[in-house]
Amino acid sequence: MRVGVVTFPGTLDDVDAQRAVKYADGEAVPLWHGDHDLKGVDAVIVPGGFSYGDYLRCGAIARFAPVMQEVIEAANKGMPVLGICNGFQILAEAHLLPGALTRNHKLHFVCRDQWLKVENTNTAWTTRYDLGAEILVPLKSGEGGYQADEDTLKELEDEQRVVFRYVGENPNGSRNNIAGITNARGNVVGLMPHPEHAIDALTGPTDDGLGMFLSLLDTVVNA
Amino acid sequence: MIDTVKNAEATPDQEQPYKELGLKDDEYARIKEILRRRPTDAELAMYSVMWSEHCSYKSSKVHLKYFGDTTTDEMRSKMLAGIGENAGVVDIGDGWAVTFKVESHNHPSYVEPYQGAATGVGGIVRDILAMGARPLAVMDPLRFGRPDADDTKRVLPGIVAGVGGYGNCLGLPNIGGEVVFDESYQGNPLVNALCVGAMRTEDLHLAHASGTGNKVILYGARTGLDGIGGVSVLASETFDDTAGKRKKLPSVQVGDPFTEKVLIECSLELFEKGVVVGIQDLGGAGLSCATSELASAGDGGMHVWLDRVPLRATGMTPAEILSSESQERMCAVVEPANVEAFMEVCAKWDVIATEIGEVTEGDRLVITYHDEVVVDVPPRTVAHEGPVYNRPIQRPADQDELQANTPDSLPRPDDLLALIKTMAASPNLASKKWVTQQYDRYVRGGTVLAQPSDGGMIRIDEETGRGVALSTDCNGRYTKLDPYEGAKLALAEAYRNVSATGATPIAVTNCLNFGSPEDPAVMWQFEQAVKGLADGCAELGIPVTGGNVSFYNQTGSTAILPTPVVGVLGVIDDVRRRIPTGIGAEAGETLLLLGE
Amino acid sequence: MARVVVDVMPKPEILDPQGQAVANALPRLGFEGITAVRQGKHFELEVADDVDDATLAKIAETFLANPVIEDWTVRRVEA
Amino acid sequence: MARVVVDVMPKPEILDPQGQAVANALPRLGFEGITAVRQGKHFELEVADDVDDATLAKIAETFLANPVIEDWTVRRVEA
Ligand SMILES: Nc1ncnc2c1ncn2[C@@H]1O[C@H](COP(=O)(O)OP(=O)(O)O)[C@@H](O)[C@H]1O
Repeated sequence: MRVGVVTFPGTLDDVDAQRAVKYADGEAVPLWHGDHDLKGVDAVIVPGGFSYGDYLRCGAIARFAPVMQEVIEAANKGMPVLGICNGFQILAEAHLLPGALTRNHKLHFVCRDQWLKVENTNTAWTTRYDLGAEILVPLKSGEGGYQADEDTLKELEDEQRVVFRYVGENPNGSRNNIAGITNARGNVVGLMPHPEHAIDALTGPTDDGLGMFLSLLDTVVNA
Repeated sequence: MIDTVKNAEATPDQEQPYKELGLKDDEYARIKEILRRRPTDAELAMYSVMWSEHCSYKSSKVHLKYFGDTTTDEMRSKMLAGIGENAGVVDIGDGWAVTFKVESHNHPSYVEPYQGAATGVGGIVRDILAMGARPLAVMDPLRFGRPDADDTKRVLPGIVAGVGGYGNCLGLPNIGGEVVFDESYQGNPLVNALCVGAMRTEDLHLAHASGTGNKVILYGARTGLDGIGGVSVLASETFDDTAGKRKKLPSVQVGDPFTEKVLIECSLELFEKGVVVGIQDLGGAGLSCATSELASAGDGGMHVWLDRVPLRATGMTPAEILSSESQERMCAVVEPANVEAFMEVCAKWDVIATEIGEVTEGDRLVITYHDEVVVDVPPRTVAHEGPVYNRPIQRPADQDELQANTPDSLPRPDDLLALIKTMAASPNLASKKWVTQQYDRYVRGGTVLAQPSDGGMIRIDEETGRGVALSTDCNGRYTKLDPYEGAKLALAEAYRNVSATGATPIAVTNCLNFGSPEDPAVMWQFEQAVKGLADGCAELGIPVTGGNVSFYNQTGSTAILPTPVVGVLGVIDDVRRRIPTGIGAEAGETLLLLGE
Repeated sequence: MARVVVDVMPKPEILDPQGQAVANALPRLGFEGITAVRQGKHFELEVADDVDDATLAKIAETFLANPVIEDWTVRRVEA
Repeated sequence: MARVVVDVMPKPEILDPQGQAVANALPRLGFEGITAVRQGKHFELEVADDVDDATLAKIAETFLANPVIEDWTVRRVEA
């Protein structure tokens, strides 16, 4: 399994995403923002950070990067794509996922260990989880409030496209406690919390996040 | 008109605003003696910032010497670089070297809390980077006035957001720090920032400019008007001509963490490619500091073409360009054959890089501006041979009275439970989650311990699990009662905190925050604290590898509590054997109290 | 050269925590009579004369604002 | 009720990383001819009629803007 991990100037969690891929016995392939091809990878992770500084709006500049044009094209053809935190923001800006991420309702950056409920185990990234399972992973973001209009929210709920939901107090004002969503096809997933920081109880709260990368392994092997 | 060396020679009696720039009469006289003429505007700007307390350590130098005097060869055995370099470096085994240092950004954070704190983090990170290391984590010892005071309400949220905003965006986990409230910090909060980084021992880079013909390259952000006079309070009249009527120059720098993140990655790639001879970060005193320190530490002279410096503002004078504190800039010395490779790496990262100078024969630092010489000085006199003061020292008259007033006179509580509740709820003991929750402690995936642990711990080597632990501590109230013992206590506390994680303490850094050195009582506190810290280190057998002094922390004539923040670094062979804080998870475990 | 101002505001139906924080703070600071506050972004662009209104609208629509959550206006302030 | 607009901009001599990021991105997105961009904040306030200009100026100066690094303007847009 070869998994591309995109690095924009300002990306921070690329090393962590690469490590997570290795923990799942995959090969991490670095992709640079200026690249015009995906080097034959089986899947792509758009990791967290502050791409290009995120000064305008999170992900607003990154979505125009050359490598993103390739990612968008591949995603539309069904390649598994995972956006974590800033990566989720970028996928939303790129319209691969609906809605937008806005400033946390309490206006502070929030770093904490967050319980999530797994609500869809049919995506390319979540088959290893039990439906309804609760997992504990870090959340660390200043603009993680998920917003979408009523129609979009209804569509997401009706089609079970909410993949993860916050358990307990809503950390950032997300509509319907949404932490992560998928596209209609189930190959593209975006979430604000960081599964790649929960792959080893030594450096994370748990290893609950590893399931996402192992799920991908299944998806790629079965493809 | 630009004040050139020629012009200075022709107009020896021209009045100069040296006092407004913070220089004393005799200091100005000494500059004239060194140069055998009056300084140009640009030279004056350079000397005044470099001879400021902040850059020259003129009041503290004679005391800091004691750290060196008390460090034995055995204590020094693991030290690869110590006092005198950008940051201390210690050998932690397996071919790894670790560098760490604390810096203060107290005054800027009072003026503009967010940006002051943010650029404080930015500055210390560049110090670590300049040693050739990858910055790996930050810590932030903070002090505020009373929690309910208006000024605390103004500065605290901004400072915390600034530390977080910059560090989070740089991708450096925050693995610890302090939040302490005391009335004495009202109007003068303390913002100390620590950064720790690691490198392979063979990659250590010291800042110097050697090798005639080598190029001096400035890279990173453009130079603007921000931060001019941050160090020495450049009076605005100086560079204000009535026609131009420039607004009062702000002494506030604005941080751009994205640019710094790119600068880090770019610099690390430059080190890896082996295209750098020497490197220096630009912090307080900007180019004045970088050029004079590089030249002073090298074995030749240096020529700088100031008009080549990429600017962000129009019409900047040479003096302004030299003293600008624009952030996110570095200066490298590069062999001519490597310049092309250097530029390629910078282009990859979209970092502006400009050849602004060259290492020359001889021993002068010559700076030209459009072919006119505006600076011609012996660099050592700017960077390393500034004034040294032996300031008067006087034990405060009320010290005995203060010490006589012991807790014995306090009433004994009879309701212990109520007392515990009161204590748990007091701001200094209550949870600091409100602060730490705004800091990313996970980024880079190497954080093994962070809040609420006694010490932070990061993994350095993913294969072997080798790592380091850090803690910073200081109790200003103890230190006020007895500065010598107080500093020792700070050291002992940090040492214990590091030991409690399972690591073995090996090195010490510090940030000595005090009031005005012109107050003999403050100087006494300072002298005592340095002695206490140094003697404590000798007893424990671990060296002070570097530090920082911040004087003039006071509101009116009232000094802050003497606050010698001590940082201890420990090493652990395998972070999997760390010891987390907290009592065990299972019932029936035994609780032991160690010590007297 | 022309100066162009682009204002980007959160859509009325979207939660605006920043504006709300300002509105809540004002009475505490002793300022009465401000019943609502919304906070957005203000851009000032220096634009070459040959950049037409359609291009400016496109910049605002595709880049400066995110139409999912934001509205925008463009105006030229100097000739 | 009146609508009041307060624009807050970084002072010209202060680094504006946000504006710079936008300015750098525009050519990459194929938009030429934008030579400079500065980014600030835009506030829209609903204000009772008895709030005078001096009060509005004070709100802008002491609260909405940080005069150490920012300039501000206030204007009433509707009666
Ligand atoms: N309190 C201190 N204890 C030990 N060394 C110190 C102390 N303060 C400063 N130093 C050392 O003095 C040297 C000069 O500091 P420098 O790095 O030039 O200061 P700055 O970074 O503040 O400009 C450094 O090596 C620093 O480690």
